[in-house]
Formats: sequence, C-alpha cells, structure tokens
Amino acid sequence: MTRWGMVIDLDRCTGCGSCMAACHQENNLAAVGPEESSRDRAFHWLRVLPEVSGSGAEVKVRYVPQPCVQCDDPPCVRVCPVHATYLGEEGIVAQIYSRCIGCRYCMAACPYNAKVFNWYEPEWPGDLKQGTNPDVSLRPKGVVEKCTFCHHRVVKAREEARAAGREIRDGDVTPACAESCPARAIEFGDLEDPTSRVSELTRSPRAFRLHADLGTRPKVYYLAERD
Amino acid sequence: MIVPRREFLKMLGVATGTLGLGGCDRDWLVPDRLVELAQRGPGLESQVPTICGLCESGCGLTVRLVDGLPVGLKGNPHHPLNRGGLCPVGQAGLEVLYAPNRLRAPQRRGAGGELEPVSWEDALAEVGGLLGKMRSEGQGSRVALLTDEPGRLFHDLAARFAQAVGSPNISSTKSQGLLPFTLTQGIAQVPGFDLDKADLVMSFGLELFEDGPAPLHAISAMVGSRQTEERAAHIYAGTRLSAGSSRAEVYVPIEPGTHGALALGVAHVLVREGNYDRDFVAEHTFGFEDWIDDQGRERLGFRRLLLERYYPDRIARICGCDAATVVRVARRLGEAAAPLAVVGGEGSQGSNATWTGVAVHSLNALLGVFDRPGGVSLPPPIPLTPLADPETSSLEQAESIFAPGGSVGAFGVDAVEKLAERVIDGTYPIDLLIVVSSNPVYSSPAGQRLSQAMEQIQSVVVLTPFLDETSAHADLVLPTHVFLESWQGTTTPAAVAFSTLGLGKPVIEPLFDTRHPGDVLLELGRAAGGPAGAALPWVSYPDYLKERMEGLVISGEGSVVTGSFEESWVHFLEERGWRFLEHRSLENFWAALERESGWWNPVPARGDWARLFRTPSGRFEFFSQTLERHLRDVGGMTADVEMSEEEALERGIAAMGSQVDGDEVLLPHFEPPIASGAGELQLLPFRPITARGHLAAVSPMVAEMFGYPFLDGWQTWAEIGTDTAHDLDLADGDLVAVESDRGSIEAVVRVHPAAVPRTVHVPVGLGHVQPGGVADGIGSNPIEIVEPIRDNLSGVLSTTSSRVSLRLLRRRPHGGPAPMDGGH
Amino acid sequence: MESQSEPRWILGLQIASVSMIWVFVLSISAWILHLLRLSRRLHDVPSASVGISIVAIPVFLLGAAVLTYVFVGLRRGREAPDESTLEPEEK
Amino acid sequence: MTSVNDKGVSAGGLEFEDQDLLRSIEDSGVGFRVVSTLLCLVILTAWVIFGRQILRGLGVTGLNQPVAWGFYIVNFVFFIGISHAGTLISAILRLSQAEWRRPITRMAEVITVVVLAIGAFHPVLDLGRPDRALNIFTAGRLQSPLLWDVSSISAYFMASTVYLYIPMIPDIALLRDRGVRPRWLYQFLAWGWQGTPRQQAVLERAVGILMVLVIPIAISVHTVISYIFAMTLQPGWHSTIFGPYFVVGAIFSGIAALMMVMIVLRRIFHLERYLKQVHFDYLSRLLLIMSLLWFYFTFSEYLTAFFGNEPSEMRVFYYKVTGPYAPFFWSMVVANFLIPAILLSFRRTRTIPGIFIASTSVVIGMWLERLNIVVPSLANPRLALPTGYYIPSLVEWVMFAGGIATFMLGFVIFARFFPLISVWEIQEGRKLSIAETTERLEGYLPDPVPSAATPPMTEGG
Repeated sequence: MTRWGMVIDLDRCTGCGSCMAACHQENNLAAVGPEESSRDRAFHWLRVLPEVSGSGAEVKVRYVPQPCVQCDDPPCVRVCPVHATYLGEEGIVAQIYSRCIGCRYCMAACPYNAKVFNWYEPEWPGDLKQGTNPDVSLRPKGVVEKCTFCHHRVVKAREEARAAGREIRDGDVTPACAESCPARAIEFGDLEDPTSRVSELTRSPRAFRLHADLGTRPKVYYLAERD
Repeated sequence: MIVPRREFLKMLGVATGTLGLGGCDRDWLVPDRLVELAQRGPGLESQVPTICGLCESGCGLTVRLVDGLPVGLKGNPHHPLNRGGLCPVGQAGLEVLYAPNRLRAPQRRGAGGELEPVSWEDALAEVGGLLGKMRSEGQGSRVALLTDEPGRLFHDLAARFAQAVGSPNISSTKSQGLLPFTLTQGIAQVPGFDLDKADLVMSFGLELFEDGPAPLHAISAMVGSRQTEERAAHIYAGTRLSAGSSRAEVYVPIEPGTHGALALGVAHVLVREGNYDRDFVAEHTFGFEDWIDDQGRERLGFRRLLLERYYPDRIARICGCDAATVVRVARRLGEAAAPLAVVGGEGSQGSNATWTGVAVHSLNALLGVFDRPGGVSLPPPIPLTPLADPETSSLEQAESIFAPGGSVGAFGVDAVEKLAERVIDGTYPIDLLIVVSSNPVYSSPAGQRLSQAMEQIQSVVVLTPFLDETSAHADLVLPTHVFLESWQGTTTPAAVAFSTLGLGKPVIEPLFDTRHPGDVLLELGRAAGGPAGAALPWVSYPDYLKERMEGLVISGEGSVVTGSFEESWVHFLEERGWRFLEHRSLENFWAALERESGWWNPVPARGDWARLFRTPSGRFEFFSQTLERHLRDVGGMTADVEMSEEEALERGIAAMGSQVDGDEVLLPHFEPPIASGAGELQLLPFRPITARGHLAAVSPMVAEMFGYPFLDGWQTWAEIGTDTAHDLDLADGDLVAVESDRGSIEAVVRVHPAAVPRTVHVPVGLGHVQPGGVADGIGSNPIEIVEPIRDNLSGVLSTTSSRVSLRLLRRRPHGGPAPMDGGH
Repeated sequence: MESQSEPRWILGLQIASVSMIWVFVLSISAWILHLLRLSRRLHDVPSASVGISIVAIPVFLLGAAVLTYVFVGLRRGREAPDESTLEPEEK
Repeated sequence: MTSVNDKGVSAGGLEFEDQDLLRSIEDSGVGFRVVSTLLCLVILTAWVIFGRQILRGLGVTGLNQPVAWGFYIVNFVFFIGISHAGTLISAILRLSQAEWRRPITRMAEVITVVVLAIGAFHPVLDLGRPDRALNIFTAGRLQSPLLWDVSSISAYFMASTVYLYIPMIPDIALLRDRGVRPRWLYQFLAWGWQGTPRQQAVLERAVGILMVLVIPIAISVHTVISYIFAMTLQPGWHSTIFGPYFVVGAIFSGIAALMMVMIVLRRIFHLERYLKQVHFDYLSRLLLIMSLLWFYFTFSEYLTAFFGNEPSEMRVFYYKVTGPYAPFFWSMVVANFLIPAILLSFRRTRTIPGIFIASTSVVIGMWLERLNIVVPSLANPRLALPTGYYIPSLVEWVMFAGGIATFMLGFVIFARFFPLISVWEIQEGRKLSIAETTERLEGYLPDPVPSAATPPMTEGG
C-alpha cells in the first residue's frame, strides 16, 4: 500500500509562486476578488509563507510553500461531525464537498490553517469556467475545501497502473505544484517505499516537519536551507 | 472500501467532466459549439506543445486539451528555456484566453469619440488605403510603428512592413540596455550569460529569479536542472530583498543607483589582491594599464583608476554598506570557479544605468569569464532565411524619427519619449501610428506625453486583444489573437547563452473575430497595394515563418528539442554527425517543430574573439575608444568651428554632462545617480514576477496573488524598510499616497525588514484602465509619477530617479502584526 | 364534578403525548447506538466519545420513565376517596 | 366549585391570598400584546436575515480566514451557559432543602428551558450548509465533540423540560380549577391533578429523582461544550482546566441572569411580597462566591499559559492582554470580578439596584469571556501567518438581538399562561415549612439531657 508524501527543499525554492498558481489552475480555485480578499477571504490550497528570522543586517527571510501537510493523525478528521473529511487509505486527508455541512470545526482545529471555506458561491467572470479542469469538481458555497495532493491525478494514475496490470507505485503521480516548480524543489512520492526519492530525502539531516511536536505526523517534509 | 471514499471519488469527479462546465448561468461569449463540445464531448484528451506569449521570455508550454478545448497549461519539459517550469503568469494563460474583456471585433472611434464596431474589411481597407496614399505621395515617413511583440521573427516582418510602406520609423518601446556591451565589446546585442554552468552569479540590481528577460530560465539553469549540491549560488546587491533574492548567499543592501560603485569596489579588491585573470586581461582587454596614445599622450589605465579612486572605504561611503562586505564579496567572486556578474532591474534603470552596466561588465573582464563555460559568450546565430531586399529602393529613406541626432550626446533615444516630443513640437509630423502588442501609455515614463501626441496624430491604429490605456487613444482598435489562438515564432531572449527558436502553433481556433498581428500587417501591405504588397509576398504569418525556417534546414545547425532538457542535449550531440537525418526537408523540419515547438543550438562558436569583441582594438575595452570617438563627434557638432580632438572631446563630455573628467569618463567609473523631486524617499518601481507581460492584469488569479510574498493580492503596495516605517510612523497595511512632483498614487504600506532605508519600492502591473477587465482600476501604476530623468549616454528614460514622500491616508483598518512579522 | 368531566379526547391527547415522548427517546437512543456502530466501523477514537454518548441513553430513558411514572401515578391517585386531603403528617 | 376545598392548596379557597401570582395570567393587559408583537417583529427580522444568509452564503458575516468562528459560536456558548442558571440552581436548592428557594425555582427552570432552546439553535446559524444539518443524524461521527454536544444538550433539554413541567402540575391544576382559559390547555396539562396524598407522593418522588438526575447532566453539558475547544490543539484552547472553568462560568452567568430576570419581573408583576430582599441577599452571596471562583479559574488558566511561555500560547496571550483584544479582556475582568466583588461585598451596595447592576455586568462580562475564548485563538495561527481580525457584521448583531428577543418572548408567553412563582410551593411553605423546619432545626440541636420527667419530643427530623 502506497503512502503519498511530499518533500519541499527550501534550499532550492526561489519563492517564484509557480506552485501556488499551478494549484489554482489545476484545482479550479476561483478568485474571490478585491473586496473579499481585502476581508481576508482570499484562499489558496498552497501558499508561499514568508518567515522572517533575525533582524537588522542579519535579517533572513525565507519563503515556505505550504500545502495541507496531510497529517497521518489529522486533527481536522477527529473533529468533523459528519465524516466529511477523513484520512484516505493512501494517507491523503480528503474532503467530501457534498457532505460537508460547513461548521468549519476542522478549520478551527487545523494547526496549519490548511483548510479554507467558500464564504460565497465561487465566481467565474466571463468564460473562465471554460478553462476549468474537468477532473476536479467545482465547489458549492458553504463548504470547506483543502489541498488533496492532486488526488484526481492519483486516481488517474491508479487506473493506468491497473490497466498495465500492476499496483500504483512511486513516481506514477506528480501533483501540479511539483510539476510546475522550475527549481524542482518539490518531490512527491511513496513514503512506504524505502528506496523512493522522497523517503530518501526524509532521512536527510536537513529534513524537518512543520510543528512535528504536535504529534500530527505530517507527510509533507521540508529540507532546511544549507548555508 | 468504506462508503465515503466512493463519494470522494464522485466529488473529485474523475467521470464528471461536465461538472466543471455544467450549470453555467452566464450567457456565453464563446461560440455555443464549444460549450456544447465541452459539455457533451467524448472527453478525449491530448497534449499539445506551444509557446507562451505572455512575456518576452517565450517559455515552452504543454497545453492539455479535452475534445480540443484547452483545460490546462504546464511548462514544456522539452523546452530548453523553462524545462518544465512555468511562472504564475504563464499558468494564467487560460484566464487570458477566456477573459471577460476580450475584444470581439474591430472598433472604430466614431464622431462622438465612442468606439463602434466595424468590419475587418472596412477597417483594413481604410488603413490600407491611407498607407497606399501616403506611400505614393512619398509621405511614407509619416507612418510610425511601435511593437513589443516578442521575438526577432515578428520584428523582422514589422521592419519589412515599414520598409514596404516607406517608413523608417519602427521601434520597440523597450530598451534592451545594449549600450554597455556596445561600449566594451562593440556589439549591438546583449551577450549570453551561461547560467547553466556558472557556480556563482553576482547580480547588481537584477532580481534573477523574478525579473529580467527570462527568470524561469535563470531558475531552471541555476537550480532546477542541477543537484542541490551543485546549484549555483548567487549574491545580490540592491535596495530590496525580493522573494527570489532572499535565497542569495549574500545580500548587499546599497543606496539606490550605486551598483556601479560597488562593482568598481569589488574590482578594486580583485585587482589589489591580484585575484583577477591576468592572462585574459593581458591578451583580450584594452586600457587596463596606463598607455600612450598615438599622439604620445599618457592615458589613464583602469588599474590605476581603480586603485586610486575606488578603494573599499570610499565605496562603503557611497553605497552605504561596510567595506568588509565589499572585500568579502570580492574574495568570494575571486575564489569561485565560474563566477558571473550580471546587471539589470533597478541596476539598469537609473540615470547612470549605462555606467553601471559598464562597471559590472568590466568585472566579467577582470574575472576573465569570456568565451568559456559558465561565462559570457555570444549565442550562436539563428540561421533564419534572410529576407530578400524588396524593390523599395525607389524611395529615398528619410531619417528616422527615432534617430538620436542633435547635440544631446546620447547614443540612442527613448522611443516613446522621442516620438511623443517630436510629434508634439511638430519637428517630425506623423499621420499614422501603428501600435502592435504594446501598451506604452501605461508602461513608459513618457506615457502621458505619448497620449497627448496621439491626440495630434491623424490616425492611431492599435493592435491588441484587450482595451487598455493605449487603445483608449486609438482611432481604430484591431483585436488580435491571444497566444493560444495564434502562430508564434519566438527567438532567444536576451542574455541567454544558447540560441533557441520557438514555434507556437494555435491550440484552439480563435474564439472571436480576431486576427494575428502578422496577418494584419500582411493584409495592410496588400491593401496598400503596389510595391508595398509586393514587398510582403506571404499569404499568412505561418507562411512567412515557414519561409524563414528554411534557413535552419539548409544550415542544418542546431536541432529540434526532444525529450527532457538533458535528453535533448545528448540527442543533440549524437546528431552532430548525421544531422540531416532529422530535418532533411523543410516539411519534416516544420512537422518536427510543430510537434516539439522548439529548436535550439547550445554550442557557441568558441575562440571567435573577433566576433566577441568588435571594438576598434578588437579587445574588451575598459577604455572605450568607441565612446571616445562618439564624444568627439558630438563635441564637433556642438559648434561648426574647426577644433582639435581634445577640444571636441571636452565639448562632447560637457554635452554628455558627466560628473567626472579626463580619461575617467572613458573608463568604467561611477556616475552619481541623479534624483529629482522634493520627497525624502527614493521611488524604485519594480516588476514582480506576477506583473510579467502586459496581459497579466486580466487574470483574476494573478491579480489575487499579485503580492503573494506578503500573502496579499489585488492591491499595489509600497514596500519600505522597518526603520523607514518607524521614522515615518507608518505601519504595515496603512494606506498611503505616494507623492512625487508629477503626481500621486495610492498604495498600501508593506514593511519588509530588509529594504534599504529611505527607499520605497512600488510594483508595476496593476493600476490598469481596462474596460470590462477584472483588474480594471484596481491598484495603481507607479510609472505615472516617475520623473522622466534621462540617461545621457543611452538616451533612455530612468524610472528610478524620483524622490517621493508618503502621506498617510488611512491607518490599517484592523490591528494585528504584518505578514513579515507574523508570529514573531 | 370538574375533573371527571374532562372530555375523553383530552385523555387521548395526554396518552398520545406520553407515547410521543417514548418514541422520541427510543429513536434518539437508537440513533446513538447507530453512531456507536459507525464509529466502530470507521475505527474512530473511541474512549471519551463512547462514554459520553452511552451515559446519554439512560438519561433519556430515565426522563421518559419519570414522566410515565408521574402520569400513571396521577391517574391512579385520582380515584382517591373524597375526603382525600393533604395532612401535614403524611410522609 | 372544587372538590378539594378546605385548608390547603384549594383554589377557590376564600382565603386565597396569592392573587398577585396569577394576575399576569388571569387579566393579561394590553401590555402583553404590545410587548409580544414587538418581540415577534425583532425575531421575524432575524429570521429574514437568516434566510438571506442561507441564500447568499456565510460571507454576509464578518468571519474570514483564519477567524472562522465568531458571534454565532460565542453566543452558543454564552446562552448555554446562561441556561445553567435554572435547573442546576433550583435542583441544588431543592436538594439542600433551602426554604428560601420556593419563589425562585420556577423562574430559574423557565430560564433554562427557554435559553437552552435558543443556544442549541446557534450552531445551525453557524453552518455554511444548514440544508445539510441532518447529515449529523445520518452520518454523525461520535468522535467529534460536536456530537457529544448534540447528545448531552438534548438530554439536558429533555431533563430540564420535565423538571420544569412536573413541579408545575399542581399550579396548572389550580388554574384549571379557577377556570382560566384556554380551558382545554390546562385540563390537558394538569394530568388530572387533584392534590390527593397519593398524587402528592408521586409528584415528590418524581421531583426527587429528577433533581438528582439533573445536576450531573447540567455539569456534563457545559463540560462537553468546553471540550469543543479543549479537544483541539489550538493555543489558548487546549487546556485541561476548561471543563470546570466553563461550568463555573456557566453557573456564574446563570445566577446573574436569574437575578436580572427576578428583579425585572418583580418590578413588572409587583412580586415584592414574594421576592424579598433576603432572596436577593442569599443569591448575591452565591454570585459573589462564583465571582471569586471564576477569578481563581481565570487566574490559574492564564498564569499557566503565561508561565509556560510557549510561543504560540504567548502570541494568543498578548493578543488578549496587550493586543487588539485588550479592551475586551480587561473589561471582562472588571465586569466579572471587580464590579460584582465591590458591589456585593458591602451591605450598603447590596441593594436591589446594586445587585441588578452587578448581575448585568456579570452577564455582559461572561459574554465577553466567551468572545475572548473563541476569537483570539483563531486569530493567532501557530504558523507565521498574519494575525487575523474579526469585526462582526450587522447580520450577526441582528441574529444576536433575535436570540435575546426570543428569550424575552419565551418569558412573556410563559408568564401569560403559567405562574412565574410556584403557587403551591409557596402555600406548602406557609402551611408546612415552619413546623417542618423547626423540627429539622431541633434535629440539629444536641439532645437535651435525658430526664425521666420529660420524654424526648421527636426522633430527629
């Protein structure tokens, strides 16, 4: 059984924002517009998070691309009253838009603020709807949504694998963010398979996870900058 | 498996392609047929490569089509420039295609000043007729053409068009910043910088990973296609720490416009410590040591100049950094195996941009990186079929409106400014102005002047997919395809070490009644009739492209990219021997190009010093004889009395208005930047990656992530340092008016801990006037308020020479710390 | 007599309401049991949740029981001899 | 007219002296209609606004990322808290045989039932998809604290309704016998009460069971509510003390609300004869104690957070203590601690007005406390995200008003049909308590020295 994980190398990341944009396009995230985003309603499944350390001449700013970290012990799943979010068997924390009642308890419980809410019906000015990705459903208003590790691609890959008469394995899937990264800072693959690139990288001394102390066991790892 | 999983699949809708498009309440602008197809189609998928036309880079794209409708874009891994990566703006390609404010038919400005739809036939007949008339009356020079359509191929066609209608007036609105290379290398192009093999790149003001001709190339070359251990390090010297530069190994914050000084300081340390490439300097440079000219006069050498004038302490004073940093950086450069010094961004926008460029480039000379892997070289020429001379010789070629001329002393001009001024002061009448894929009124500091000039020009024709600032002054607006609908031929962007040629083919038929600018020019030529038509024999733009490509087939140089970048390389090498295998005939080649969308030639001609240094001395000139001659001529022109060379030179220098004297003028030196205006802060407009391409503002996604490094969108921000904010008692999120002597714009304060004191950085990209567009009237455009100070050597207008002050309009509406100190 | 002269439908209504209570209570208990089964099937975090919901069931039953007890009790109590009064001594 | 005449609870009794208690029922003036229409208008508006919210989406509120919870949840916790006034208090008082409870219990129980209903509805207001609320029943998941709430609140609601109803039966019977209209209603609800000894016995046993039953439920309910927050990992929420802290707060606000209600109704229905200074005196002592208790809990809660000095905790802490929420935080402390402590400690200020002010400030203060618990933790994410903010929209204010109006309407309607003070308990008090209490008192006293002369008078109470 595969367990999908991601490794983001902050030493390679140049903060270009491609992953963010790719995620938007791949997953049909509708822009909320100027008014709404001025009210902090803008949302991204993956955001580039600025982190400042030091000050004065020694100041360091680093940009951390942060998708849902896909915990193995997700606080959001524990609190969902209707089983609208759950931990899939391949380790992907999924959201069922058709069942979510929009209580936003999962948002309140997520220590990573990885979940976002459709405050209004998503809007597609002009013909933008034409350009949406048919593999990913458009969300209705009033439901919570989140990064799915491009689950639709996983599904596709699994079908292809099945057609090829084998199990889905490492390297079959690349999420949109990893695919679009010009610095190739994002690796995606199977953490179960000890030989996979990702599990290799997770053993690097530079590897760390966001708030590993919370015991949520995220499957998104980061590699610290070298210098 | 448990129930919810099934539901989950259902929701993710692997089988619900229709869900994506179903239930559309709006009336559709795209042809119903397409909607029908999208909703009921069999759902057949295909991947088609093409070229991104949103900015000058021309990255490779792979378009995902379902039933022939594009539903997704990603970087083309085969393309040698971006190698699979794709910037945020590129990602927004589909939003540009389906944007609500696409122009759907030609528009003519009626009597009432309102735009009214008009048929293509009438529109073209009208303009063509006018062209024909002017040409036959020998008034061709009253036609002017401004185009920013990327790539040499289109530019050649436009030039041919101008020629055909007898006009010498064609220019791009963008300045390439060639002059430093002309002065030092005697070449009229930006040389290639081999980022693929450089191991340390020192950037003077150029946000390598965000700005410049091809940021995605920089990312993939320096990081993307290397192992983490081998990725190129970089050092950034500038006034602002962008997201990309925050990865720099060293960040040297310096006063605005002092990049050149820093470069010279570094040079000083290199020379003093003997840490430079002696052989190269000895063999291939001119004017390093003191020398005696043919009149037997003692001339100042670069070495002495450096050692006497540019010692670190002085540099530290000028740049506001500390001397130790200068030394540290210099040593780091000296030790590096394959160092590079590049300039750009704010470094090439000051009033002293040319001198900055020269100083930085002379670093490359000291480091002796020319013509070697990881260094500076000329990309191999692209053997396009040359255009046969048209029989327009009958027309005597008038002087171009863009000719520098006059006693200003500048090598070149700022096209937009020149056009505007000469039309307004009536010294060069223009009756027909054609603007292609460019929005100078928005993007040029002389924009306002241009719009005044446009009012005086009898007829202004603008080719654009969207109504914008420039088309607002047009008498005729001709809607063009967006890139996904059109054939594109792009050529290597500036500063790339290898040469590429991109062939983009349309992935969807035009949604509306639009045309390709190339086709429009061809038709106009035909409509003008006579020799004009004859000079533009091609039926259509792709037809023209095909003819130009033939040259590649004949030469057999380079190869069509295949597989990943690395594979292409291998493939390329294999192919050297029996190269004709692949493109034996034009047809095969064309087919291959269509299939792969890219041709490239990665091998520079090594050891061809004559081609690299076309200076009088045939070497890299620290002491620029080119400049010396130029200044003599200029000096000569100032008065029509006979005068000695020295006198002429003196006068020339005076005319140019340098702040140093003697030979130093002709050597790489530091010209203090000019800043005008009353304010206490220096305004430095910059172009974030989200502002690439003049179509960016039509995409809601790009607008929403416009300020993503601050988790911000839909607004123009004014970035200031922590202490500046403290001094001005401003907090992150405050709304301020940025006020220069020329005007005032609104912006939201963003406090960045690493911004240099007394500077304010405002991104271009928003503040558009685009009727019907999602970002129409959102944000503001800093270019509106910059003082048009001229770089006296290149004639280009500086955008970073204005002093401004910030006036608080409204405090941050709600409390809480800013993104940059969130959680700290 | 006043209270004897209550129309019958009132009595019907009363019985109906009491049985309604039972329907309500039983259905809630059934629901909670259903949830327990569900959480077992989904391998949810049991402990606390199970405990808390299990105590809920008896509460409901008890509430309903008390109501019924009172209802029945009062009806029985009615057929008391006429001299029935409230003696302080009564405990 | 009635069968049970002579001494005791007999309704038609010539010496019926509790007319005041039935006035609101037997001659409800125009006042009732006016007030209830006004309240209905407010409530109607709230419903219209709610409808609009359902149609347009939750965007009409002031919520955002990261502050995904606001007024609705705050008020949910607040109202449920208030609801602890009643049943719990009356149960405790009954259990401890506090004689002064008699005029108080009924109102307390009414508060509980009404407010509980309102509070329990608030989460529905907060849903992005109220149309799917029933998913809770089809696909509910017990591991979610929200489900614990659903079950415990409904249990509490059931228990307290029964607990309100059963002790009311004799009064209903009284009204029935006095022929108050609508006749059928009282006949239906009286369950044929005649006050026979057996009926009395049944009644008392039932009440006895209920009051024991209600206390643990009441406590569990608010503990579970606190779990909604405490079970997450969020700084400022993830605290073991939250259960008791919430319960204390609940009882605290409950008593305050109870006294407010008592004072107001006392004024409106001229119940001065029943609700005397002494009642308020006792209750306000209780309030004072709760205030101190509350302060103790708050203190230890924040001290541990502060002393632990865990970064994300501190971010929340400072957000409250010195940051944007400082005004709310400190006014909470003042309203919950300083004001009541001062006003209720001195006999001179422990007057009815003084008590009214104190209780009002406590109710407001407790609302502020809920606000201080819900918003700041959400506004300060663990990650280096910008600090959030939350400004409730008009919609949320209207819904809040709607909630309060519903509360008032509930009371008005109840007062229109049922006595706000338990008539029979008062009368029972008159008839029996004195004797019974003296007896009990003597039971407490040491037995007199046994002498052959006089036999012991009782075997203890």
